[in-house]
Amino acid sequence: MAELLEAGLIVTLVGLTVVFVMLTVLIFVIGTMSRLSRIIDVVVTAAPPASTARPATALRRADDDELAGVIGAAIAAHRRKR
Amino acid sequence: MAELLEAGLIVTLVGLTVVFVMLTVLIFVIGTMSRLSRIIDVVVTAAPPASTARPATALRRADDDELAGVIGAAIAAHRRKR
Amino acid sequence: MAELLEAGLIVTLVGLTVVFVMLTVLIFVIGTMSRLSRIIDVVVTAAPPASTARPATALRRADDDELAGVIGAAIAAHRRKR
Amino acid sequence: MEDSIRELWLSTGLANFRLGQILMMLVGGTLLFLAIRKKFEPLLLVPIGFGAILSNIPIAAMAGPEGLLGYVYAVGIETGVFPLLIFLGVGALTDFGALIANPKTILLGAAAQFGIFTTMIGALLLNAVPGFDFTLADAASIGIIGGADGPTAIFLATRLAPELLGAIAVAAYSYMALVPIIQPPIMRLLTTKKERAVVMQQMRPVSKLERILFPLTVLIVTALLLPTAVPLIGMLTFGNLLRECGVVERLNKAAQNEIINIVTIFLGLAVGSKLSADQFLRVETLGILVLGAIAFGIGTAAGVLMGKIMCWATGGKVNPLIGAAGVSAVPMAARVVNKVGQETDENNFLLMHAMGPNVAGVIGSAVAAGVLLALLGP
Amino acid sequence: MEDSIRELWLSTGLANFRLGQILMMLVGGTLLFLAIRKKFEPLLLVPIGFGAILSNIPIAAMAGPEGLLGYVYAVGIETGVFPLLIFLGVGALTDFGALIANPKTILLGAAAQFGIFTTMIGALLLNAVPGFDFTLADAASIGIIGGADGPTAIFLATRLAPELLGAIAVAAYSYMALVPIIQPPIMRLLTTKKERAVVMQQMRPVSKLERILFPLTVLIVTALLLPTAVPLIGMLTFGNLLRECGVVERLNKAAQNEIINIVTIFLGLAVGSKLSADQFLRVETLGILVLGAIAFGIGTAAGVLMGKIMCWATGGKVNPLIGAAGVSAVPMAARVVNKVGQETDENNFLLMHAMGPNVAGVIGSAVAAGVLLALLGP
Amino acid sequence: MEDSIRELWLSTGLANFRLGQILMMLVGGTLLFLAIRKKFEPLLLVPIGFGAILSNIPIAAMAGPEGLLGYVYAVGIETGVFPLLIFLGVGALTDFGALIANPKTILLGAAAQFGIFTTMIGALLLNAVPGFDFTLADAASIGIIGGADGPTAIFLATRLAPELLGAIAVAAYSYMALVPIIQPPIMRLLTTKKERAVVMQQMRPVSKLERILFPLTVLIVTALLLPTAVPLIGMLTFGNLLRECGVVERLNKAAQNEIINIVTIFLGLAVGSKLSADQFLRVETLGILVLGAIAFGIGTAAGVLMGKIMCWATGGKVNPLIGAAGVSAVPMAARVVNKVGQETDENNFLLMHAMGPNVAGVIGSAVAAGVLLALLGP
Ligand code: NA
Ligand code: NA
Ligand code: NA
Repeated sequence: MAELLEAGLIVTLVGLTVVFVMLTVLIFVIGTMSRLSRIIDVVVTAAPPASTARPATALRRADDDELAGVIGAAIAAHRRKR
Repeated sequence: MAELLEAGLIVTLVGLTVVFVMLTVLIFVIGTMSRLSRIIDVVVTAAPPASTARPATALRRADDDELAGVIGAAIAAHRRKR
Repeated sequence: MAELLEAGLIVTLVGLTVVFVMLTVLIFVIGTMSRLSRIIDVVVTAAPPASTARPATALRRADDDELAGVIGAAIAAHRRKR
Repeated sequence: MEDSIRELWLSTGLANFRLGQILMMLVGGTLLFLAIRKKFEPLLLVPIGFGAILSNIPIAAMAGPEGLLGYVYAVGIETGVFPLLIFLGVGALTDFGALIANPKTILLGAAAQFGIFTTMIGALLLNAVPGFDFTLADAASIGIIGGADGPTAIFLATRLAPELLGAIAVAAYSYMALVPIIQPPIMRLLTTKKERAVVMQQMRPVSKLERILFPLTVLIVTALLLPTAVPLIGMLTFGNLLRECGVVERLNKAAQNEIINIVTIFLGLAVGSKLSADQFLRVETLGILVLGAIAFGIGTAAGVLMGKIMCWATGGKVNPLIGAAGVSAVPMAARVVNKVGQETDENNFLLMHAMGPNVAGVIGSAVAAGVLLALLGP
Repeated sequence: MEDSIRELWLSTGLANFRLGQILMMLVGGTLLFLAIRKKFEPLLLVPIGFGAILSNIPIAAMAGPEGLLGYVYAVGIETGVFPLLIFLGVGALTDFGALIANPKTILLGAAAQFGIFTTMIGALLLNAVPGFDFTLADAASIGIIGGADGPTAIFLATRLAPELLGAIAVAAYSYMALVPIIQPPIMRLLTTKKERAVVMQQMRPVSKLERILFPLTVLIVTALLLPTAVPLIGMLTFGNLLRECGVVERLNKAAQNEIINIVTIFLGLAVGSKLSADQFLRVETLGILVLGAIAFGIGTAAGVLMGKIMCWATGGKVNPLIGAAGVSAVPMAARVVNKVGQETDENNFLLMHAMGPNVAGVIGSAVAAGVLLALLGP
Repeated sequence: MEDSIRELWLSTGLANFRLGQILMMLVGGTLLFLAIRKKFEPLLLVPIGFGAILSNIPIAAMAGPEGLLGYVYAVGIETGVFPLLIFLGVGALTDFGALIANPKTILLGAAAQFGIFTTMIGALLLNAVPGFDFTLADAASIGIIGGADGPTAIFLATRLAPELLGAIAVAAYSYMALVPIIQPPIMRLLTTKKERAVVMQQMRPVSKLERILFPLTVLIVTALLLPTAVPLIGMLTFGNLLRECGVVERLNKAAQNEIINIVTIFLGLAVGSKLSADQFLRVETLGILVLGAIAFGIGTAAGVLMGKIMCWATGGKVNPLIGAAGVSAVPMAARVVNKVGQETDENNFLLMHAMGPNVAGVIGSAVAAGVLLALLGP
């Protein structure tokens, strides 16, 4: 049993160390990430919007407001012509 | 490689032919289906409604408006009697 | 075939007996359950509410009105202090 | 090139269709017509009908061991998982209040199971006709059609007579849809006008505690007396507990909607995939359809007759018509009772009173299935 | 103690990462960037990108036979079940009204499939370049990218060239997102201003019966002529029947929402799990990306040219631009048509007219996949 | 006839119940009582309790290899799939904003994991008592109860000590429900009134970009340092990315609702099916329950003590009470912190500040589980 207990103590020591090391690393990395993202936000807001591609969402076929709008406009235009 | 390319050309030829034949057949069949369904619609609308069976939907137990209505009426009737 | 029919009749006899016995037992047990639950309701309503533990529902994180309320109050309190 | 064309021709449907497959596709189309146009249990018959069409297309092999319907059948039906999940949803959707308020009406749900057993005997008698050769297990599976409960029929048939599953499921759901046509004449024939005019006492309210203890009570009784009925009754009562306990609305909603809807689609397709020509286009199917109609009729009659006994025993406090609801087919049969009752007295609302035997019939059929499994199961 | 630390070190990512895995995680990150920032088909590319990151983490073995992504791949992709369930949902989400009102536009959906086959030839020609060694099945799977239909591409690639699945799926969804950039220059190049200004006649209304019979009609024609396309077309038409029959709203909703959403998450993760360094970081992937772009371009051009033929044949009643929508990529390509049309005449609304070829393109690609399966399948 | 009756009697529960099964059904009933009446984590304990009842009914064999619960266990628990899907949903439901705004509070989530490891040692010490014979893997699985995270506990126990799964899951969810009773005395004991009155600074707002990069950051760190924690952390962060990226609302909704609800039902039933007499009715279960309570207590204490250190280190800017939230049990423990704080100053709202350590505790336990898997896993 002493052997098992020793193994348990080692697991505890190693385990707690890893938990603290990893979560401490996480603290710093998250801090860095936050600072980085503030820089990015500033740069991107200053620059003109990079994205010109239109949204592409194959699944939104049904509840597509834009589609409905265009259809509505098309119908209205047609009626006007008649 | 020439052999592979020849096989590819055959697949292309056969494939495109099948695609066009099948979709062309589909054009005609859909047209026929449309004409047929207009005839059916006319015949059925002229005739009295064939369906006398009541809707039977075992799963609609919960959100069943009709059921709720009948229950409501039953409760009302009971109260009147008291 | 006579043998098969005999087996069928035995299954019928045994089967119907079991169905009736079991459902009859159910009638009495449900009746007892109802009486019991009325007694419990009386006893519990008379006694002070036994439950002091707060509701614990790990999954309700998102749509949690209480949480939203407390957060709202906290924000309001903070603004007042400034 | 020629080889390619030849290969392609050999892979067309035109070169491979057999007559039986075409006929079965017509059967599938008929089911779709009944479901969509006549509104025969569309939630089941649309998937079953479409499944029948898909599985009879040659070459595609959708019902084969590597086809979508084949996978679904192996995973959901052979294992019994899908009918049980449907029962979970049915439990969450069902209000057993009427039965708790008036437990004596359970007897009406018991009587209606007569149809199951007499039809079983009928199937065995049919063996006298050349061309019929039903085993006892086959006969029992045919009888269960009279239970008027789709998932129970599918669950039992899968275990006792898998080769008859397609015909049995089709018969079960079709006749459930025909309840408004099959039942009224029988109900009128067996009752007097005076009996049909009986007005029943208003039901007592049912407390929340009773509703919570009810599923557990039913489960315990089933566990003690008939454990082979536990899978079906267990899932039914679990669903009902989710509904009534009031603290797991998320799970209740999932059982009532997502789970039962998704499973219904796949259950229907998989059942439809068993509508193959070699299993369906035989004289036995005709026998099953005829016997199924008889089963419904006898079940209705037995329920009404038991209603008459209860009417007499209670000194006229029970309207015998509500016995007809004991076949289950929830909530159709209860509505039919209400309608037939109103033919005599249009202010007589029997619906709530018929809901008791109606939901008791679900339990009754599951119990009958449990007995049959115990006696004839593997 | 030392052993424990050593063991732990050996189980860290730091000690096990290989360069290829890091590069693949960057690929995954790029897909996430494109999906979230550039809105490239995010519903698919978010799960695919995340799946790529997860499956390239050493030790975790999430894409291995006992990892979550490995299980999902085996259950959902290898069996073909997930793409078929997506098609079920797409069928329930798609309104085929425009195609029924104007069935001739199906030809435009046929023409756009040119891209598939010419790209296949292109892939075979690429074998002349050292480092490329595509089989005919590989080439066909690459060509299907031009179908602009994700589930079809995944379904075919899983059957013909599973080792290329990751690259093919990524290319298919990326180019679908790039439709607004790839198509307009080609459309402008191939049409005159006068052609682009053609105003099309208003479409006739489509009856409910037509909408119900349409999926059955398409299924029967497919069954007769090309059963290998039945799994895809069958699920598409089943979903559409659930939508149009009007009596199974519960199932329709389940197909449009729960089923397609849940399956999309897992399909994406599982496809992403095939983005491993040894299969993706090769010159062949570059080839696939280039060929995919060509496939889209040729498909668009073929659609527009067929549109010109139809314009000429109908005496100027068809605006050739709508041919570009034949590649499918529903509803993006139809919107692009509308937009390019309005550049010439801002009161010319081509959207509804483009929806016909647009949904026809879905059927067209499924048919092309069926032919390829019939000729090259296992 | 006699044979039939005999067969039937032998198939009743009455003839087959053993004492252990009856006791386990009472255990199941107790869990239902706690869940429904006392509102102890009902979403899990209702299915677990019902699963315990179902699986202890003789003959029915619902937990057997061909029973519904047996199938569900094999498919969802043995593979680890269900706990991971729950984590996907938890990620989609969790707002990590408080943690991002104040990352230092992660240390509190780390400290609370002390409970896990000291309890593991406690379990090993218990081996000195006759009747106990825990392996190191058993002890680690017991310790994880202190993580106060159900899915993590189930995931680890399935891998390290499957025979203890039932008891561990029951202990984990029961103690999570008891957090409002276990924690406050410990919190009051270890803090001065002045410390409890500390008012914390308002948190800064968190940008959308930070929220999107957060899950990826956590995943990358985990991948580099502890890949064995990647399955749990990976699914948690994937769910969170679906929530925060803003372009896949459909998938986010599916993860938050359909997936987590459906999986919770089946996870609960399957865990309940492991509550069999031979595995639960032993002295070891008592030990597990006692140790679990200790684990929660030590975790709370360690969190509060670390809070005191942070209070001192920041010159009184951190209220030590929020350390207690580090055990996770989201969002219960954070609410308890808020309540205990208001006992001293009713205008002191600690809830948002406690959410940081609270969600950090989820990550902390998953990391601890990863370490234990790396050191003791198969
Ligand atoms: Na019944
Ligand atoms: Na296409
Ligand atoms: Na924790």
